[in-house]
Amino acid sequence: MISDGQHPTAVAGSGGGEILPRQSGEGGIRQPRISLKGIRKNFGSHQALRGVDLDIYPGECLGLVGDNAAGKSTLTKVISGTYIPDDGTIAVDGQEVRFSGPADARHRNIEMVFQDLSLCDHVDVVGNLFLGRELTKGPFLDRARMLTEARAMLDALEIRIPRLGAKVEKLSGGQRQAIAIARAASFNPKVLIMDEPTSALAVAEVEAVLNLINRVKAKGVSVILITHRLQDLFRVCDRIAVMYEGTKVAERDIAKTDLQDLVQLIVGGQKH
Amino acid sequence: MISDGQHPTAVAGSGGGEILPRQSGEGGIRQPRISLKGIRKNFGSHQALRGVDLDIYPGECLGLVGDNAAGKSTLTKVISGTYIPDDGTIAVDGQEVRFSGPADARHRNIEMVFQDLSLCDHVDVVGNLFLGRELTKGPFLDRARMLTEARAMLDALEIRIPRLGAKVEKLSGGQRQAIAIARAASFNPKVLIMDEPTSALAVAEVEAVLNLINRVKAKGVSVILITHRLQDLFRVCDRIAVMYEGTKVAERDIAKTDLQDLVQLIVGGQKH
Amino acid sequence: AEKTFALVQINQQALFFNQMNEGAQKAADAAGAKLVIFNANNDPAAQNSAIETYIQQKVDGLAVVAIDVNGIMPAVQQAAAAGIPVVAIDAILPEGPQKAQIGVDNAKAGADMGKFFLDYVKSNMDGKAKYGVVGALNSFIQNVRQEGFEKTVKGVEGVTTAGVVDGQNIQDNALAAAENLITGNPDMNAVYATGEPALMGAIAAVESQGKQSGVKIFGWDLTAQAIAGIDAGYVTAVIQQDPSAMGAAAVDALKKISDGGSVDKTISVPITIVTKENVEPYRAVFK
Amino acid sequence: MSAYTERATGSPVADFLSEHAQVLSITVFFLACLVFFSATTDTFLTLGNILNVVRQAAPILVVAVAMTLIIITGGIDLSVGSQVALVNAVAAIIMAMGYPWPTVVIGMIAFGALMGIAQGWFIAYQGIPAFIVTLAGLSILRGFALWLTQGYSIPIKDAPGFFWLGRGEFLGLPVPALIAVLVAVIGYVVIAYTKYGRQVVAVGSNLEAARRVGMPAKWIVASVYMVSGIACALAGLLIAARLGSGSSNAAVGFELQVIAAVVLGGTSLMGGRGSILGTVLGTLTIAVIGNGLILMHISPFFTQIVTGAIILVAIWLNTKIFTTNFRFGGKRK
Amino acid sequence: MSAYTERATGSPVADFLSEHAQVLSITVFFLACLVFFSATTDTFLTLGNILNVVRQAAPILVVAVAMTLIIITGGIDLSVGSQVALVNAVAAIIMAMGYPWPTVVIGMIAFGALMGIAQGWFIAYQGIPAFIVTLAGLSILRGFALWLTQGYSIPIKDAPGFFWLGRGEFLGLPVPALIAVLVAVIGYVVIAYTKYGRQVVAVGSNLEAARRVGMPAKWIVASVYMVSGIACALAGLLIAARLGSGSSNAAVGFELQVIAAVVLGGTSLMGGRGSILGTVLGTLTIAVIGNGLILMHISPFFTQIVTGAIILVAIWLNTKIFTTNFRFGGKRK
Ligand SMILES: Nc1ncnc2c1ncn2[C@@H]1O[C@H](COP(=O)(O)OP(=O)(O)OP(=O)(O)O)[C@@H](O)[C@H]1O
Ligand SMILES: Nc1ncnc2c1ncn2[C@@H]1O[C@H](COP(=O)(O)OP(=O)(O)OP(=O)(O)O)[C@@H](O)[C@H]1O
Ligand SMILES: [Mg+2]
Ligand SMILES: [Mg+2]
Repeated sequence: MISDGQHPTAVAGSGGGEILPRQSGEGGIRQPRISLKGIRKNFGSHQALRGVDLDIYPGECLGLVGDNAAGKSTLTKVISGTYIPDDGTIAVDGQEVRFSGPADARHRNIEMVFQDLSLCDHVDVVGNLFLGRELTKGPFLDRARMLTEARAMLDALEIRIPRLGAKVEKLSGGQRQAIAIARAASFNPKVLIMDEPTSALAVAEVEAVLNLINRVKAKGVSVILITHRLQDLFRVCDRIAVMYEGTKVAERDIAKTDLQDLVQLIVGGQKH
Repeated sequence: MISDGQHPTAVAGSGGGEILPRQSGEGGIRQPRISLKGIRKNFGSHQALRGVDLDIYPGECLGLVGDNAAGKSTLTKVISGTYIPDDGTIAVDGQEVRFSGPADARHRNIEMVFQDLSLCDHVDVVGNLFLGRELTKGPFLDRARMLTEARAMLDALEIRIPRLGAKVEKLSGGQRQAIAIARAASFNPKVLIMDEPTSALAVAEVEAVLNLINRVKAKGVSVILITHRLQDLFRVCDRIAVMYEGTKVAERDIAKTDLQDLVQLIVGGQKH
Repeated sequence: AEKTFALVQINQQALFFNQMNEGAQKAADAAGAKLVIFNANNDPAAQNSAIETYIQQKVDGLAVVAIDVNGIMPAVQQAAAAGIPVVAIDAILPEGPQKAQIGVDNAKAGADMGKFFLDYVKSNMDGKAKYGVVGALNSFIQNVRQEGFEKTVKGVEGVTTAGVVDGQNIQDNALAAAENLITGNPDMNAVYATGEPALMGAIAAVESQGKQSGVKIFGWDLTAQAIAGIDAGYVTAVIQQDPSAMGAAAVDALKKISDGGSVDKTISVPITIVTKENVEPYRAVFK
Repeated sequence: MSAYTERATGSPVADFLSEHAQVLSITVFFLACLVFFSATTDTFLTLGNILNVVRQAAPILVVAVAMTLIIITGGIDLSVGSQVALVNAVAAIIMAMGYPWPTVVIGMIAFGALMGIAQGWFIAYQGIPAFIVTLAGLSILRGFALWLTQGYSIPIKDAPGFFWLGRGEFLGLPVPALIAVLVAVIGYVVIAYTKYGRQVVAVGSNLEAARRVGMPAKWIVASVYMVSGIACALAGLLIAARLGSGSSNAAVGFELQVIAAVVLGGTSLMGGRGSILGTVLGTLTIAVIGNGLILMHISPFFTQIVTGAIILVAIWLNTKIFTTNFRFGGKRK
Repeated sequence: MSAYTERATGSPVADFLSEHAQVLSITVFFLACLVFFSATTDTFLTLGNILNVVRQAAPILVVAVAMTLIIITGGIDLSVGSQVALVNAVAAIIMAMGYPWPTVVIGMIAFGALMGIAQGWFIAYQGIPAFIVTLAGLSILRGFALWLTQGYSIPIKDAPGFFWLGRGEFLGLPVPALIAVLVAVIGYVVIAYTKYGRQVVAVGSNLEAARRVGMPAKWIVASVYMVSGIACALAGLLIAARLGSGSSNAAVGFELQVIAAVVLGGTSLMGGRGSILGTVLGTLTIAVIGNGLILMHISPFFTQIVTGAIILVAIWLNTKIFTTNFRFGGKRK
């Protein structure tokens, strides 16, 4: 859909998009797209993350679950460069990196849907979709092209927003969330992190997001999905990591687990 | 739990609380707790609500579902006095009322969990729980009592927040939502409106909220639950109203519907 | 030991005060004394605070240019009680323990300018004049100057007024006010400006409106622009005080008193009405 | 069971009105002022007077456009008056040293940019509130101007080209007004149509979101102060050219005038929302009121009272008219 | 598989430090100023001088406490200087008419409340930005003061009881300082321990949320301006009693001093966060710097530069020290 722009082709739509290399099967040496080692993050005296190791491979969807305040959002913000970890290393495609900010991560095609959405309330829908990636014609914004492409991006998520010129502060919770998802998914991410992307969405829109995840996975994108709707995990995820109080307590292949098991793992620590 | 305060006893806890009159069964004349007729609300040129009629009876839980931007939040904000409708009438216990603001509705024990939570980021957890209902000792805040009672309120929702003196801006999404729920549920509401209360909650906490709803229903509280997790509806609701583009398009008794039917009703209009 | 005198000043935005500071500094250097200067930035309470501070520091003498002539008195009394001599410059203080009053009688000087104006109108403007005033209502001294002038010219046959505008003692505000005064009164042919910022504003306004031939300016306090205006002819007369002499006189008086001597209760520093005829010697001061 | 019907598409006029309520309100008020002063005084509507007003408003307008950018980012610049005074003084001093005026103009603009970026660095990269930094700037820069001039006002001589900037006319219009209009047009285009403008709005609306999408958020914040420094330099030069002198006494209280003009034009001090058109109208309104009151021969003791009261009452009436919900045909029960 | 372990409970010291970083930072800076001036001047640490400083700071402190409330609600009051001047002038005029001073004091405080609530009404009930309303107030009220006094200063005579308010001592301490301390203590208690204080914070943090939980949000917003009016009346009376005269020139530039003191004390202009303790320290810091520079005989041309630079550099160093993440034992790789 989003084609011949200053930015790579979008993946939200049905067509287009380069095909990223997929994982080379069980037998070969799988190189993780992202590899975290011993990530720690404190806020004041509060240990949000207490040393987390995590690998995400190309073309897979990793479900990240855990109790409230377990540190899921914090961990994914570390991956997207929003927080700088106090300790630990991040490697992208085997190469160790130090993000100095979200711009670094975005340059490496790591995109994230934030739990708080991170929209600019005073900017219109189109502007928010293209935030930080404005299409320009010379020094000027290319409003016409952004408008048509925005329409396409939203259609792919089956969200209806009548006036794309409306400020996003006026929109309903679900519409806002859809915009945040469309923004992250439409610019050829290599890693797509979604922090509770479907929490405010209605049934049809949730379906659309799950379909989107399966579609981008097929193109080799690594997806990290945080959600509290455990059933959804089984529709899209290949692997599930469970967090508890700032640590990763378990990892499961999707085939080797079920709802009951996951619930056990999530609340596990409470049974003492 | 919250006892002998300036405010009525809380219902979040297990014990206590006056028993409100329940609906008098199918045979008797059921007097709706809240009755809306022809509610309209425009924002600028946008018709958020286009004439909605709705009755809610004592001791029942009404599920309110619909597509994103259907007008669910707007409708419930009308009931809680946050928005003044452009047209239409609201009757509480058969008596027509005109709310001039949320304070009026709160005086009639109508409580709401807002989709955007409506917390004061710079106030601590205890302060947010008692916002607008501060316990006082003479002219001063009774911090000690608020602290103990806050702890009890949160325990009833099975949420763990280590430092109740922390500012809520520092908390995780789920923790914030739990605070908003505890605030609305703890002061003997007669009508409890919950706008997507479980969207950011983990499994155990969702269970706690559903249990809470069943518990307060049993005491005669009318509950309005907006949610996109349709399965949850079947665990707590007695009746379900479906909204579409600012109108109510259907109402179903829970016994006479199923998931498939609801999905059909919600997206119905799209099949054209 | 070396004596320390303090000069409590109104502000440093007008050249007048800065020249006074210079004069005082020179006199202090000559007398082998140390001079410290405080700038109150137009806040009367700040002047009192400064005096109180200097009392604590036990300076040997205080010179004040008061913003609020009544309000300064408690501080002056405190200083007197602490045995520190006080002299007042320019703004005239009410009866009190101050040792001397130095400066110009602004009311009288304003009236002198009024008389000069009337003579000028009679001899050069056919006895007909409509004048406007660019004032600074927030300055007590300038209000006195305005009143002295207006009292003199009021009711004189052929002289009418176009009113007062407030330049707030800031030259760009004075400029805008004066421009509006000029456009609002096309028949106005004279302007009286009560202080340096007002005069600067009036001169620039006349230039920008191209009214050099139609409007005569009378005012206070010379500047380079005022001299240029006198040369060009549209600035008719400017009262030039001798702020530097005032500052010097104050320091000399303080020196004398602190050495045990005494001074006159009023030390008057004369003014000059500078016109084309006598402007020459001032060119050197304002290059 | 109701049929599934879509909402009617709303009238675009109503949307337009409610979205631009603030600018419309100041427009109406500005026009009201024009009509009132035209009716009550003879001189107001003369060409000479109108040109006067726009010439006087020019320096404020130039700085107000930059201030609009700053306020959109949620910041504030209290040091504009001091920056103007310092540029004003330094320009006169350098010209007195004999440098040609075009060099001085270019040099001063660079100097303005430098002052601005210095303040911007503290604000954006060091995270000190803009209010504190620019309040310190207000004090420091005015102090430098005082020190450099030693309180003297420094005459500018023999620079007709330079004076033309402040007093000249071009096609019958005052040059400073033309410069101000040019600045305003550039400001409008930048905010509405360029990527930089979008970034400014985004930073003001949600700094963290702007950072998260990879915008150079700190740099953008710092840059608006640089823009303001440049605008102040321009305004300082205009004032110097108009007064024919440089003085540390220039532009005292300028910051409040400028901010008042911007806020009157509907720009929100909370950031994220602002309008250059509103700023232009706000500036002109204040200038027109000042001019009109003098033309009406209001006693100077009353001007402050009347100016304040007019602005307050006007804003008040306009909020009443424009910000209530628009309803066409509908009526409240 | 890892064991399920709970997070360690953090050190309360670290939490305390990071929560009160702003107040700590101004405390450290205040102490540094004290040490510096004690070391460089003989007079600074004398009892007389210290009492002087607190007496001089009293009016600013009184108004700064009220301003803290206003800024916590996310508002601002630019009219405080004008309110002080008007009360100052009116009080002198009425006393010159022969009314006894206690009547005048009570009357003026009522008058202050009235001015405040009038501005608060426009802000809270009419939804006009506080900046505009109080800027208009700045102009209108100063205009009234100017008009009433016609630019002259009005002496207050023969009111020893009244003068005692501004100059007297009680238990060896200056009365105005005692009044200011009392006001600050009340302010601290109100903010930290009363329901009203909680409402003020809530309104500033999230106005809509405060409204939704049924707080009288508009009234709370209006009331802080009333508090400010009362504080201004008190400050105006203190200044009148100290100077023994009323003048429309009183308290010029007061608003910026007061706001600077509040912001320096760590209160956020965005609302929701503020500290009376910080305000007290901010006010004293500014007063001490002013006093110390006089004692050090800094040339008046440099005072402005030095004051501004000290404040800026201090805030800057302190943000560096206190707002980075605290780490005990840990080190960054
Ligand atoms: N304050 C407002 N100003 C303008 N338009 C609004 C406002 N609030 C809501 N709307 C519009 O009203 C419509 C209904 O919004 P509402 O929030 O009620 O939807 P909803 O059913 O709660 O959706 P969701 O499931 O996404 O939360 C939307 O189109 C929205 O854009
Ligand atoms: N900016 C911050 N400052 C201080 N503490 C924070 C901050 N962000 C997060 N925390 C704390 O870190 C912990 C982890 O928060 P995080 O948001 O990562 O949880 P989460 O797993 O995403 O929970 P949820 O499911 O509720 O969204 C929480 O205890 C939270 O209070
Ligand atoms: Mg989270
Ligand atoms: Mg909603």
